[in-house]
Amino acid sequence: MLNSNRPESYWGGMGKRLRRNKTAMAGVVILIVFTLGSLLAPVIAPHPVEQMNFNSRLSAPSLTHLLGTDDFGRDIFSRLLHGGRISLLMGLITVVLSTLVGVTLGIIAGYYRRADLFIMQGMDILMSLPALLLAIAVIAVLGPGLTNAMIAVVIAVIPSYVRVVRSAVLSIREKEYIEAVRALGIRDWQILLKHVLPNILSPIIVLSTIQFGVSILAAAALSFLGLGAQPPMPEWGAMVFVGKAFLSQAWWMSIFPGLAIMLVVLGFNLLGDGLRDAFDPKTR
Amino acid sequence: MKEVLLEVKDLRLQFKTDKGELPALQGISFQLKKGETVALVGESGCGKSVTSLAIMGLLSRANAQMEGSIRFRDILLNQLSTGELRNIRGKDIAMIFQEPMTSLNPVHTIGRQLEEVYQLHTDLSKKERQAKAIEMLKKVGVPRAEDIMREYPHQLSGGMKQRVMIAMAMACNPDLLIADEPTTALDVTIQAQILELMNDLKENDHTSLLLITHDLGVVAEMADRVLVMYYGEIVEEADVVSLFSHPKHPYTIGLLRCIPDLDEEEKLRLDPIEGSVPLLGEVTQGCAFRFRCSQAEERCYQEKPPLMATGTGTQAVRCWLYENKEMAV
Amino acid sequence: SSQPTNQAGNDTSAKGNTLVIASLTDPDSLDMHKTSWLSMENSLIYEPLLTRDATGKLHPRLAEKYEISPDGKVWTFTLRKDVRYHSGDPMTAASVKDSFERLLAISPVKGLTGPIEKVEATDEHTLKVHFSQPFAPFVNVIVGGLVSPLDAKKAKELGDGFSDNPSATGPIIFDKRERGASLTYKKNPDYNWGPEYAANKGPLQMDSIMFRLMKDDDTRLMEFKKGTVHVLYDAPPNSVAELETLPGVKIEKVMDIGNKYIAFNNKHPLFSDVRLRKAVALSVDRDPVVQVALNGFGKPVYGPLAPTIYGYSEAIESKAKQLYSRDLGKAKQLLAEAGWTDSNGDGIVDKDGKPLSVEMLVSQEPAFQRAVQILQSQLKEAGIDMKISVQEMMTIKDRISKKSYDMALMYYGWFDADILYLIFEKSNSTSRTQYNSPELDVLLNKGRLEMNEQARLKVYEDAQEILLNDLPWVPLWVSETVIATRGVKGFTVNPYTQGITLHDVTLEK
Amino acid sequence: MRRYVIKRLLSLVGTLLGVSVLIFLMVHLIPGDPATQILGQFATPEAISQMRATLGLDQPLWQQYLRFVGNLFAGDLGTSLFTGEKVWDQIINRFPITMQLAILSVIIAAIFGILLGTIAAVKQNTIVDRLVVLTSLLGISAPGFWIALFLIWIFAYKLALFPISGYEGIHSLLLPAITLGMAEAGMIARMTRSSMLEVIKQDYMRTAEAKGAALFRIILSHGLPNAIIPVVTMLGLQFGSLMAGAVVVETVFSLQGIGSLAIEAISKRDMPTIQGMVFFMALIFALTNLIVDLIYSRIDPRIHFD
Amino acid sequence: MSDILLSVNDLKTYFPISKGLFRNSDEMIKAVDGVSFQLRKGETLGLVGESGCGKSTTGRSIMRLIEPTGGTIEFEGQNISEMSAARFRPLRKRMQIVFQDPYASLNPRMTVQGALEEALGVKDPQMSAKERRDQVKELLQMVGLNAQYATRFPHEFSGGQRQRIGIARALAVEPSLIVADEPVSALDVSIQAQIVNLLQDLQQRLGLSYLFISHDLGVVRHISDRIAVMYLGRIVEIASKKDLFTRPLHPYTEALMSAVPKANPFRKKERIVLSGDVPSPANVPVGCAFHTRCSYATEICRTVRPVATLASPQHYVTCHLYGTEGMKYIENRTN
Ligand SMILES: Nc1ncnc2c1ncn2[C@@H]1O[C@H](COP(=O)(O)OP(=O)(O)OP(=O)(O)O)[C@@H](O)[C@H]1O
Ligand SMILES: Nc1ncnc2c1ncn2[C@@H]1O[C@H](COP(=O)(O)OP(=O)(O)OP(=O)(O)O)[C@@H](O)[C@H]1O
Ligand SMILES: [Mg+2]
Ligand SMILES: [Mg+2]
Repeated sequence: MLNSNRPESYWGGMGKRLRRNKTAMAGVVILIVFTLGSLLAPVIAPHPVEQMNFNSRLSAPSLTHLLGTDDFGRDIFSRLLHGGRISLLMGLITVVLSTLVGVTLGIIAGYYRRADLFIMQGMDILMSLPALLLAIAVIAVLGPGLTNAMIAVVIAVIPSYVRVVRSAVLSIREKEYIEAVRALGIRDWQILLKHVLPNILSPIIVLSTIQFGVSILAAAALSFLGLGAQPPMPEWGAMVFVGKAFLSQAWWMSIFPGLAIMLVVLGFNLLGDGLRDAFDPKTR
Repeated sequence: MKEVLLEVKDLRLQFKTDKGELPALQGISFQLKKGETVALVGESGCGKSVTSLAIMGLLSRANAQMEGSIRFRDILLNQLSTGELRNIRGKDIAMIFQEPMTSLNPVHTIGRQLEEVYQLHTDLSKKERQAKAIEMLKKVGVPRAEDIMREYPHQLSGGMKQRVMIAMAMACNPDLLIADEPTTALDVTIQAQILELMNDLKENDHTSLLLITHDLGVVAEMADRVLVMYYGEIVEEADVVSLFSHPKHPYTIGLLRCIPDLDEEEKLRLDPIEGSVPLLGEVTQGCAFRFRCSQAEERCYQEKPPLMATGTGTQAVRCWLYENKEMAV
Repeated sequence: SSQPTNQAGNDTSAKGNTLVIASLTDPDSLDMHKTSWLSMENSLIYEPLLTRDATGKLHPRLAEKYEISPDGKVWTFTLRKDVRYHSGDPMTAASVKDSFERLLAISPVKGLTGPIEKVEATDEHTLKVHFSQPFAPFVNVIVGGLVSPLDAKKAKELGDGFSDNPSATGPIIFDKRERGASLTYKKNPDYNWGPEYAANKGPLQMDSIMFRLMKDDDTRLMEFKKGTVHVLYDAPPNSVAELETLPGVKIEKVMDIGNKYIAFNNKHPLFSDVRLRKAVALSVDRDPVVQVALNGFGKPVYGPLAPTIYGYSEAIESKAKQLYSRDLGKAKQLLAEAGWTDSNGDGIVDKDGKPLSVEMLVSQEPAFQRAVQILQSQLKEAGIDMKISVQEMMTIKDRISKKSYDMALMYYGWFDADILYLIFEKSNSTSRTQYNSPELDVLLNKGRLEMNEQARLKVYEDAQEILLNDLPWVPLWVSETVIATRGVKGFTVNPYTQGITLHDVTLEK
Repeated sequence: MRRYVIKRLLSLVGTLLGVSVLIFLMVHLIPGDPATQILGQFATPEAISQMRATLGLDQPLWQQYLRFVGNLFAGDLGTSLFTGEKVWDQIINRFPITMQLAILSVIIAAIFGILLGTIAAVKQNTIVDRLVVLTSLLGISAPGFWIALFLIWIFAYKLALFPISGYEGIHSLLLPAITLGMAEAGMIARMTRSSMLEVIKQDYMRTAEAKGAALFRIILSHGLPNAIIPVVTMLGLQFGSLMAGAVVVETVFSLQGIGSLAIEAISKRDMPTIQGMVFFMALIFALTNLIVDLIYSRIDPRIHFD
Repeated sequence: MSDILLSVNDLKTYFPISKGLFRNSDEMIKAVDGVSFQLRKGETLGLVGESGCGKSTTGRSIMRLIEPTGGTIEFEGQNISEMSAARFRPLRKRMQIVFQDPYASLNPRMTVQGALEEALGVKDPQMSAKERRDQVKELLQMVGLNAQYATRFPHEFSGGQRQRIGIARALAVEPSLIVADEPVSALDVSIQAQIVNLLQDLQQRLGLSYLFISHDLGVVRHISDRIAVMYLGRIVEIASKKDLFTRPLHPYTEALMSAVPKANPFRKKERIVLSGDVPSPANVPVGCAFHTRCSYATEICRTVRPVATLASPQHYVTCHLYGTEGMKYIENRTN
């Protein structure tokens, strides 16, 4: 009976469920559009990003300037496309970094009792400071700038990774199959690598997708406070910040970058939600 | 002849799922008389719980399609509105579940949960409800009933919780009690206590009992009549004595054989039923047991046997082996 | 018609007789001996001994007249006799002396007052200030308000509490303060010692003045448009066009008393070469910076001193303009002389295979950020790759003091040409440009000692010549503060003192 | 219970010590010398070194730290370098606004979030559910500063319903609270929804149904109290971090809460203020969490502290 | 003596109480509190008792999956209770464990092949890839599974099949002792019988010893040579199967056996229904742990903890009734 129709593999089934999930697919579409847009920015941007044109300052959206121009007469659409590279890359780097650090710490904390106390105390300390303030303090030390903003965001989000991973590890650790391989005499690091890590992958992936959005938002907020991207970088948060001064004369300067941030973050959240549903064994 | 309290006729049930329509019940028919205890036995997944939920109207209408009729006294349960059904649930038909640990709401006191039944089905004042609840707790043998009223489920042991569940079910003196594996989660010594209690209550209140279990031991102790289920169908129906003395269906026989018994002579090997239960939807024709049946013939692969009466009393069996000897019901 | 609807819960304001000013700074202290930063918010209760009018002419104020001894070491002030502190005590030479001594004892900026040896009250209304050396800039120190007398007796009584309850001689009296939100003064009813050039020398023509702290440009702009404030001090330049269209709004501009400039690190391997500094200067086109970054609210400057500063010379300015107006050809030539040419055709000059890439430190000030982006594109045209690094002002100062910077967009503000001493003289040079010239130091020291006005101005012309030659910095522009007012008449700011003359201000009903 | 609180307070001391070290090091790593900041643009080097000595900045780091911690535990957060005010007074002056803002936005978030989340769960997989999910995601995804700008633009400027900036009584906190509450409401709604979906599957819900209770009653009386338990933690966390100041929103709305005080202090290098502030925030955060945990035991009788 | 494979002496395993959110506490759960028994080669010792009485903890402590608090464990002649982890590792694979929950005991992300090869790698790290594949096939056949199933993931199997895979994994390292912790409790009766048969077959073929943990007296009786009855962390009675079932001595054993419903409607006999619940192992009654539910309890039971007494050859019981005082009582009862 079992050989008659072979049940789908774990990942295959997940992919299928994900594809059936309409909201997740909406997220994927948004993300693909934005990723393509920023990857192809040099090709499809109608104007050079940094080109100033003092004659067409603050012109409203039109056919030449789809989304209008800013106070230097730079084309906002082109800047948004290029800005996407910054936001997405920044999101990617922060997520990769915080995943690496957070997962390592989380696994250690979850698997080794003694390290747990130490690590969690450290996380408690980090957590007891509001994330944005922590980031601002880190930037105060390191100086404003994109790289430092990323470091600040990483430091601020690590605790949430550690907590998620740790609790996942704690629950996996109690599983009988871990005990079974311990009984075989497999070494700890091998257990962590071969048995624990693959089984906590789904919460990590879900968290990372959502953290992607969070990181982009946080970085934008830092840029908005003037602590992140430096001019003339077309970082979206920074663009909102600059555009804010022109709200009454040139609403397009802050509306569009804000919208871009919201859409990308929404895309990641939709995808994250979809992944969560797809991963959740209960919905299977 | 006693009055028929519950009559289920040709009950069919399909679940709509991602993997298509799953036929969980494929035409169940049985009767339950006043004061009688009928046991529904079978292995995991054969549709016991689903049957009980269908009777209570607790299946979600969104993904469960039901056909057939369920008659309680002279009411057709499956044609009632939710509002009408609510008046019957908990009052005329009550139910207890397998997991006493999770069947009580963890954030409300025992008292509150017990009183709620009276609040829903009677016009008693708060004081009266409280008094009734305490009385009920005492009846099911809960010590310190007054204190327990103020306690939360997590403060009670499993056996105590099951007693509370029983008290809740018996609160309005139902005519029918459905017990879905009421003792499976409990230790044997506690199981013995609960079975004892249910027997006492049944005797005193003349409640009919639909007992769902997979434990043939419990069946032997409690039931008047037994329905054996396999793959969403009743494969054998008999009074308890006939079933244990001359089981007919190969499945029933197999079940009885593979249980290691405390009292029997020492056996070197058990006699298992080979293979496992097919997945829902996998069997489209013929007898669902044929894969595991040592006596399966060509015909079993083609045609599904009907439930056939046998010579011995009310015993009926769904197997071609008995075709020539008896006639179909 | 445009009555401010002030809801801040001030009783007097409910009567509608309060001048409401949107302000940007929340003064750290109202005790001017304890602060390093005098702004309109904390200085209006103090009055100087001498002042300048709108044309820059010197006038007496709390001092009826003053005299300087021939050796230039003793300044004698004859004080007005009719002045009273807010506490009701009369202002006497003794009390002013006490105020001076308190300043010298505790003020963080006492270094600016010059080499004062002692202060003495020779009679009830005569005050003598003795210097160990002549100190010509002192008159502008006075005008700047740094040594304005405060009620020293009250200060002694209150100690630290003086900041919360200051007393001096001005036309307004401290009323109350909600830190971080607002600061309210009420009029001084006994006041009648207004300045010569004011029409009203008596008490103010309104009951109170309230400064509402609004740091965010958009919000204060909207508040002003909504009519909840009378005065929008330092209005965002790009909002002016819109504000001008509103009925009843008057826009006024006041020139600053200092420049915005590029400070080179003159000890930096690159910028120790004067050719590179000049190349940068010649790459800069100030007009678009002023037009775009400042929306036209500013004036390009080429020479060291802003027109509002005592010591400014038109000759120098026009010479500077001639020397350092944009000339890309000359800039590239200078670069080439220094060995920097674009050998790989990427538009950036290079030397030994290394492109000319420099970092510009700039604070978060929006106008600065706009300006540097324009500068960046201008320098790029000359083949210089300039990276922008936005830092907090504190960090910039720190990096400058540690000499770890290439260039920085900086500013200064002072009432006297002595500012050059404060910036370039060897005791101070590390705080801005790391530039030092013994020849210049001689002149700058001389400028402090020279009491003869003509001679002194000449000294500073010579000094400025040196700066034009060596070019340790690139002066860029002098800003104009934009003041938008509505529902109020006579609100003016004096460019030479940067002070507000409240006496003739009236609220429109 | 009391023992638990004491234990928690003890472990809180540990965390706070950690925070103090962290923040002390951080503050000292921030470039910029407070002495030059105090003395203004024309300070002489001697004046600066003198000022450093007065501030104790010339002492070894560990001595400065010990003094700092010593003062902390004596309840003295120090004095601002710039305003000369006690740091404690500054905080107390600013705190009421922050607290009102936090309370208001958490109330908004809780009301909308729980209501919408519950409705979505009950109507799972219907259009209502999808709408709620999408709206809450939008709430979470929109940058707070951006929402703030447009709320101001529309409600304060165009419609003139609220003051644009500054604090003029509790109504001026409504827009900022909505700004903050929007993202939170989104998170709460999602959490309530998933928690409620989980609860709906529970056996005791079936028990209630078997008793003959109506849907409304089942959801309200049996579902919500259980579903709300994880939501309370989240509310608590949000409240805790809001009590420590909502930096961006306070900036945009020019609110003088402790978040903007912290930013100012950082930009001025007002070390005692930074240290005191951050310490205070950590304390508030931890205390709110403790209180939330205690509230918890009220809602969830299974949780016991002894 | 050499036919003794495992000898457990006064084994104690305590857990710190974790109440609510707070961990540390001085109170302990005495999950296993002084358990002693021996297991011969090729023998099956059944361990029965109600939920929470410490059966699993005993099994796990023996394998040092949980570090025991006290007592000694001798396995294949070596005292393993105080061995260093490094020295214990080679011995560890000599004992293996099979779990109750067939769904939780296999890594869901690993194929059967992967799981078995991992175990084979432990046995012999030098083994070639081909050898491994062959051995995997062999193992699968040994537990009655189709060798084609090797590339499948656990979720593609039924409960009974998973249990077989779990057994195959345990067998891969060629152990001499298998601790079977309720290996059939989660299975349907028809499947249960299959697994019990499989275990018996394997024992015969490979000469394994089993510590068979179950709360199902029927199954235990069927498979065991000797049976130990546990109550609240202590063994109350231990005897050969026959002795125990024909002559249960401890009042608890007696009640336990009578409480099991018999699948036989003709033999409804009087049951001994114990009153009350099992006390919490965090709060074990002083004296005899069973005295709170025992109808024979006397003063001594409430104060003095009974020790194991030899009631007849190979039949130990831990009950005051069988001290010198109690023997008389038995006499009376058996008549
Ligand atoms: N809501 C549902 N959706 C889809 N399938 C269901 C649903 N509920 C039950 N089933 C399927 O219907 C079949 C019968 O289930 P049921 O719960 O009645 O079994 P059971 O006999 O009570 O088994 P057990 O002894 O395990 O309780 C099973 O195969 C089950 O997977
Ligand atoms: N890791 C642990 N931490 C704390 N207490 C534990 C732990 N493992 C087991 N216990 C406790 O020890 C006691 C004995 O548990 P154990 O699992 O050995 O019982 P068991 O006899 O196997 O029961 P079951 O039949 O339910 O499996 C129980 O009260 C249990 O709660
Ligand atoms: Mg069931
Ligand atoms: Mg167990």
